Amino acid sequence: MTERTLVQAVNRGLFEAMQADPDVVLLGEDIGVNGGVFRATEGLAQQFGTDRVVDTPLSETGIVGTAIGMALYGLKPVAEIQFLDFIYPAFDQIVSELAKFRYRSGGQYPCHVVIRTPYGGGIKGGLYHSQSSEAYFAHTPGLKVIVPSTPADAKGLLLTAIQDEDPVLFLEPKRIYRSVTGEVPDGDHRVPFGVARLVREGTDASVFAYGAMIPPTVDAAETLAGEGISVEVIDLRSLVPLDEAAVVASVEKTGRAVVVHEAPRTCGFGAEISALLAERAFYSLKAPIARVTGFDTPFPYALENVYLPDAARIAHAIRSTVRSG
Amino acid sequence: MTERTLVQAVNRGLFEAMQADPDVVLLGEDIGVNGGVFRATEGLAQQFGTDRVVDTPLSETGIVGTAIGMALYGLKPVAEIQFLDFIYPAFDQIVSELAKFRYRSGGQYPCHVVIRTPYGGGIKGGLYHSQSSEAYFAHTPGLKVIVPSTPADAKGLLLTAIQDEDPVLFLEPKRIYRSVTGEVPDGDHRVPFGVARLVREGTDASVFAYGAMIPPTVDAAETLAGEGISVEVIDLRSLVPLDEAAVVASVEKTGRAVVVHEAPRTCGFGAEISALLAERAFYSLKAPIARVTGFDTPFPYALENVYLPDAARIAHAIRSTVRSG
Amino acid sequence: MRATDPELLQTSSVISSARVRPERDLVSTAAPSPRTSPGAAADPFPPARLPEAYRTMLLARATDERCLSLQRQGRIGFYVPLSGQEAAQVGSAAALEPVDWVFPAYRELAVALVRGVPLVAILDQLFANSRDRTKGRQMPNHFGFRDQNFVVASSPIGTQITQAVGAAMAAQRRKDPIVTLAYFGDGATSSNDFHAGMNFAGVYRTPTIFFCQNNGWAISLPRDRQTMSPTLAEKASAYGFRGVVVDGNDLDAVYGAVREARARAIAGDGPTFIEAQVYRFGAHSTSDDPKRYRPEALVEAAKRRDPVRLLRDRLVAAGLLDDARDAQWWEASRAEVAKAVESAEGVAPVDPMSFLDDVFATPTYRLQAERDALEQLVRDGVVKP
Amino acid sequence: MRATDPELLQTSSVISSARVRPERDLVSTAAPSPRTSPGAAADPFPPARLPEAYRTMLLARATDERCLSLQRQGRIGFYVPLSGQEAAQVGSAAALEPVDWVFPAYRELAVALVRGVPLVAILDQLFANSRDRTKGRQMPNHFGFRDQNFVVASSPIGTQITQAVGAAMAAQRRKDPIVTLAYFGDGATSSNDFHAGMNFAGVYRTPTIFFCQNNGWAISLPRDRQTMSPTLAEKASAYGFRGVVVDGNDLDAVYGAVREARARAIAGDGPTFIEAQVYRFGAHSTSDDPKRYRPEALVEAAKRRDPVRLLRDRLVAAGLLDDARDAQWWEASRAEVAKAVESAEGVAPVDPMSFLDDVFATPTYRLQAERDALEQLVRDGVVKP
Ligand SMILES: Cc1ncc(C[n+]2csc(CCOP(=O)(O)OP(=O)(O)O)c2C)c(N)n1
Ligand SMILES: Cc1ncc(C[n+]2csc(CCOP(=O)(O)OP(=O)(O)O)c2C)c(N)n1
Ligand SMILES: [Mg+2]
Ligand SMILES: [Mg+2]
Repeated sequence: MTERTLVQAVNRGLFEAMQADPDVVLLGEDIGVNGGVFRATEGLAQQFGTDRVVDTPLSETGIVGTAIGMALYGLKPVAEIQFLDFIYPAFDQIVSELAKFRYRSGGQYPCHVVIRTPYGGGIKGGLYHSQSSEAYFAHTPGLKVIVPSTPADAKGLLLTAIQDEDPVLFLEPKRIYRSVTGEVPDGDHRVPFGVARLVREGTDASVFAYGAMIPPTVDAAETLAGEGISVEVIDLRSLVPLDEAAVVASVEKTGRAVVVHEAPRTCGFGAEISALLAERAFYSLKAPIARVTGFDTPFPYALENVYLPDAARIAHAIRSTVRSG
Repeated sequence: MTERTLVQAVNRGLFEAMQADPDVVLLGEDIGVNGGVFRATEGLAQQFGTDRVVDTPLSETGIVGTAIGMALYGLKPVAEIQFLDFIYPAFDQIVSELAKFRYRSGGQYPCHVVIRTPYGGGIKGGLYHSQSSEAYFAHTPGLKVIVPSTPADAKGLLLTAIQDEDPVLFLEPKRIYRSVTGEVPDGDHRVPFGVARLVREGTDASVFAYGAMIPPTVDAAETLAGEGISVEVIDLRSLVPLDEAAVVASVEKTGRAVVVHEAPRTCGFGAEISALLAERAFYSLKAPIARVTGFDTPFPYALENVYLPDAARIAHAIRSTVRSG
Repeated sequence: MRATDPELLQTSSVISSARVRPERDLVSTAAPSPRTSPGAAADPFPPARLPEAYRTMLLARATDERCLSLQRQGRIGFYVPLSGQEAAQVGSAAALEPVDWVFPAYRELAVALVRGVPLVAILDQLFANSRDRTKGRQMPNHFGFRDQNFVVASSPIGTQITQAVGAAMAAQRRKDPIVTLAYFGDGATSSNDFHAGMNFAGVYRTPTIFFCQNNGWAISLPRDRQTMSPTLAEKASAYGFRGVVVDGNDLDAVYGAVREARARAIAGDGPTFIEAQVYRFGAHSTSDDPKRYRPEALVEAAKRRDPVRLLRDRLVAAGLLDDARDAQWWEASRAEVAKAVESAEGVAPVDPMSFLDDVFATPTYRLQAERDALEQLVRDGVVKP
Repeated sequence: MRATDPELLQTSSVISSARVRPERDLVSTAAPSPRTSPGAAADPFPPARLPEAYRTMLLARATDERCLSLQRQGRIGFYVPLSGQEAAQVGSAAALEPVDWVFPAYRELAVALVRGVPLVAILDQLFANSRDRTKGRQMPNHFGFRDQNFVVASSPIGTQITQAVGAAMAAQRRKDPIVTLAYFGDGATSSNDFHAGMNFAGVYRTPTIFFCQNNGWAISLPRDRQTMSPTLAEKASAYGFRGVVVDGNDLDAVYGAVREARARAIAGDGPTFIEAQVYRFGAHSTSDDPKRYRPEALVEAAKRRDPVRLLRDRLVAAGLLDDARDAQWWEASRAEVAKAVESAEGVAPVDPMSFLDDVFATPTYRLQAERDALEQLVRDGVVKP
């Protein structure tokens, strides 16, 4: 075990994966000598050479398109998109190609690419360095969507992603890249997909969150503990595949649900959790399902602190849910 | 009033809009001499000239990017994307630019582009001529998302779209382009956004659908009427802005809700309707909210009839909903 | 080597609007900048393989004929003919080795034949039957044959181009002496992936061949309204590597250009862009009606240089073919097609649950639940597959 | 006209990997194909406006100096310096007319000044205060000033390029005798929108000027790893129109090239691509540390042709400037910046609810509900703006 920040855990995961398997190659903008704009690939070009840590021209279309070609040929490419906000030029390759290769070839051409990308607000990045568009990808059959919130999960889920057989979008909550530290198991530590993390047990309400929303959710739960409200916090961490059993079981126990994410509310991933519960935990629900989310506006620069859910808003929503019904 | 098919109503709407306003220009692939691959622009190049009905090179990036520039300058461009499946090369321009221009400029640069595109399955189009990805756009703040299901609405909503001040994604259900005919008001007939269409009143369950899912939903309601189940059918037709009041009011009346769409289930627009009801109509709900949707797979060619919701599946879901709870 | 008769491709007079008339003649033989391939002299199509090439071209054309009528009869859902592009496809594919990887678009039926794909496997895909390698998932003509390194095609234009470059980067890393070849059309040169793929290939000097069949049209848009560059080949110079124009009806020219490009790529000299000038004789696809936008006279003119007839005349001139034998080969081709059709049409349809397979290596919980629910609906008689 | 000292841009020896070494020298003065601009002789920067140009350059540089320190002090959140690109910006912007439309990227502060944007309006944006024309919505440097036809910038690279072409198509339709000019960097030439925008401009012969400030770097990627075309300007030939290379430190060359391009565009002769070769003296932005990837010696070498110093020397040689006056002008620039900073910093922050405005012309039901809910949270003391 070694104490690391979340971004250091990503770096360590990449290092170990590359050391273990010569087929693992990285590509992206500024990931080589510069070590990535968030330093997630720091030292890797020096260690493994610039033909395994490939600085690309400024084209996300090219990054994902060539990564797909590499994967078809048998490599295990890990592509970095500098910010999730800049993934859209690659959207066609991701949605039309990456997600559908195995399917449309009748299983002949699996296409295993990992796309790593920092996402989310809280770093004063404004419209184009703050987005949380996980729902687009969760709505795309054929993609797995993973969001770690701890250093141990960052490494463990990344190693699982790199050894998976399918395409994985790996969303790194940049806001907590450095603010969250924790013990990270050394060696081939893998965290399975499709298993939610129980952050905190509780009996009065279930809160589902992920990524950078975990710390404020935990803060809210602590505040409420002081008020005599017992909150269960579940870190979804694997949006696709989703641990539906854990989500449903928690609400069967608590009877109340709150979903938290940074993304805009309409058609966000929270809607899917609500819909799942309205289908499968309906008779356990004692109160309306609350969503604490970003607003249905682009992501603002000056007012990001008003835009983003925080512990107070989350606590308030839980409180209202527990009091109603 | 004139009897028209849905695609003829679109054509007529374009014709009238162009005749009324010289700032209306069309651009897209094969829309000129060829009249569009579905003939939606038939005759317009001949009528208004090829500099108002502009055949473009094969680049959706270019189509939407230049349409934005035209709109900023003051024209009212109506861009055609040949199939919704081919909109992804333009996704960056739509999500990063079109949806955010008014916002990021502090209101200085409204950006009014209409993007028309045929969508949905049922024409043996396989993975790339069948998709229903409305949820991506509904999740994008700054875009309006409109889906007509009748000829009158096709014209009326299109004229509203062309005179709107904001970007509109106008999704045309190609499966019923020709199979649905109806009376279309002549002249400047406009149907407002944000108002759902009550297709059929009922008291036992509310079904929310749109586009090409309306005919099988109505069929299902008719079948169930014979079984003594009274089904209210609501055509959402305006996904953004959504007629939340109508959705909530209907479920307050019936106590039961079923949502129908062709798109994959996970994070589809149905999830948003479920979530809205789980928030705002919770105490009226007598049974779980059912979703009748496409599957979480890419759109298959040979088996599209198994993939797509039909009257039997919809009726079955309504029946189960009414019987449970 | 001769480039295509300029008349064939100069369609601007037909439909371009006056405002945007180009300054100079397009796609002329006098295109200044692109180096032209060395042509027949350098590396001609192996004479011994010419009859085989001819027979492949006959088979492709017989398949076109038959499938157009199958589609009209509603026995297959869709078809993309390739008539007019046989020499470009056969010449280029014959210049590759089996270890090379082909990234096709939807029109490369003859390429699949040259790579050794049995005709019946092609028909299986067109009928989307349960023997189809791609399990009935895609529209007709979107073939994929892993055994022949023929990567599965998709509909979005151009996407295979960056993928071919990526596979070439992977081969570089593995030190495999192979090339990747991307097939695409004139319309695809406007795509995002063309730009990105060409640029990456230039930067990493990948062993990639960009093989553009400029058939004069992207559905209804003529080549000279697609882009204003005098030739497509000269676009390569924007990415720092070679572009060549070849007469796509000239088997030697096509073969020679691809052989040379392949040799350079294997030697580490990087990518080559090849523009093969051909003409689309038929409709874009069975969904298209070219009469709406293309005067028949243009097609008649183009057919004067029908690649199948050109090769036939050459074989006749070389004493390798006479009318009787030609008729016999035609007959044999049609019979082969008929046999393949019969076989493919007789195969059972795909299993009704099979559309739920292959989304992931292992189904997720949700997919399993969706399958269970569907099976229940089938048992309940709600869904009748 | 002289192109940039090749030494300045030949950075390949520093970080490129051996495998992908380019065949020839890149960005050399001997670039063969692109037509170079006629330079000073054709249409020199109006001599009478030279002092004003110099003062604008001083003001821009003083703003850079001050804002870098404001950012370090945490008084503004971010900043993108433009030092080294002053002549390219001032020269190009001065060649336009007020009716023309500018589509900037995030580095075009000096362009805004030339277009008549008051410095304080720029500072308002950097401080994202309640006087900011863009209402604090965007990161610093993403300016937009409708009154000056300076379209609001966004972060995604290249997107303004197709938009500039579309606006030019609209102007064509309206028969307005104006041009649109898109600013972008060397890195942006790899973007999808570069390809689409250039292609559409060629096809429709739009009155568009593509003004590429090749500053040698796209964050850490040197120009010669961005693309293998010897110059960026020759990419224009792939789209059938003119590309020219100019020394971006030479005010006359830049101005002359843009004037000529503008005249051609207005005359209906279509678009022009201009590559202005400059050098980025500072970091990419305040988030960047160039020491990680760029030897300081390269910067030192580049600074030998500092555009501000070059113009100063010229003014001195012409007897229009001496040391005392120069110092005085510097002083005045710094004072002007200080005044603008003071003013902008003193303005109230944006209203906490204002981020909910301008999503649509009229808020949707849902947005109104979200606003109501937020106001309630504020009243309840849950949200403390
Ligand atoms: C991204 C995208 N946009 C539009 C289409 C619709 N479409 C199918 S084929 C085609 C024309 C392709 O022309 P070209 O590249 O010249 O190939 P050809 O069909 O002539 O072989 C178009 C526009 C598509 N398949 N993909
Ligand atoms: C689509 C996209 N990808 C990545 C980025 C991150 N990024 C910001 S600036 C930049 C480099 C731009 O280089 P260039 O075009 O040369 O402009 P310069 O900054 O040198 O003026 C990159 C990669 C972005 N803004 N947009
Ligand atoms: Mg073509
Ligand atoms: Mg640059």
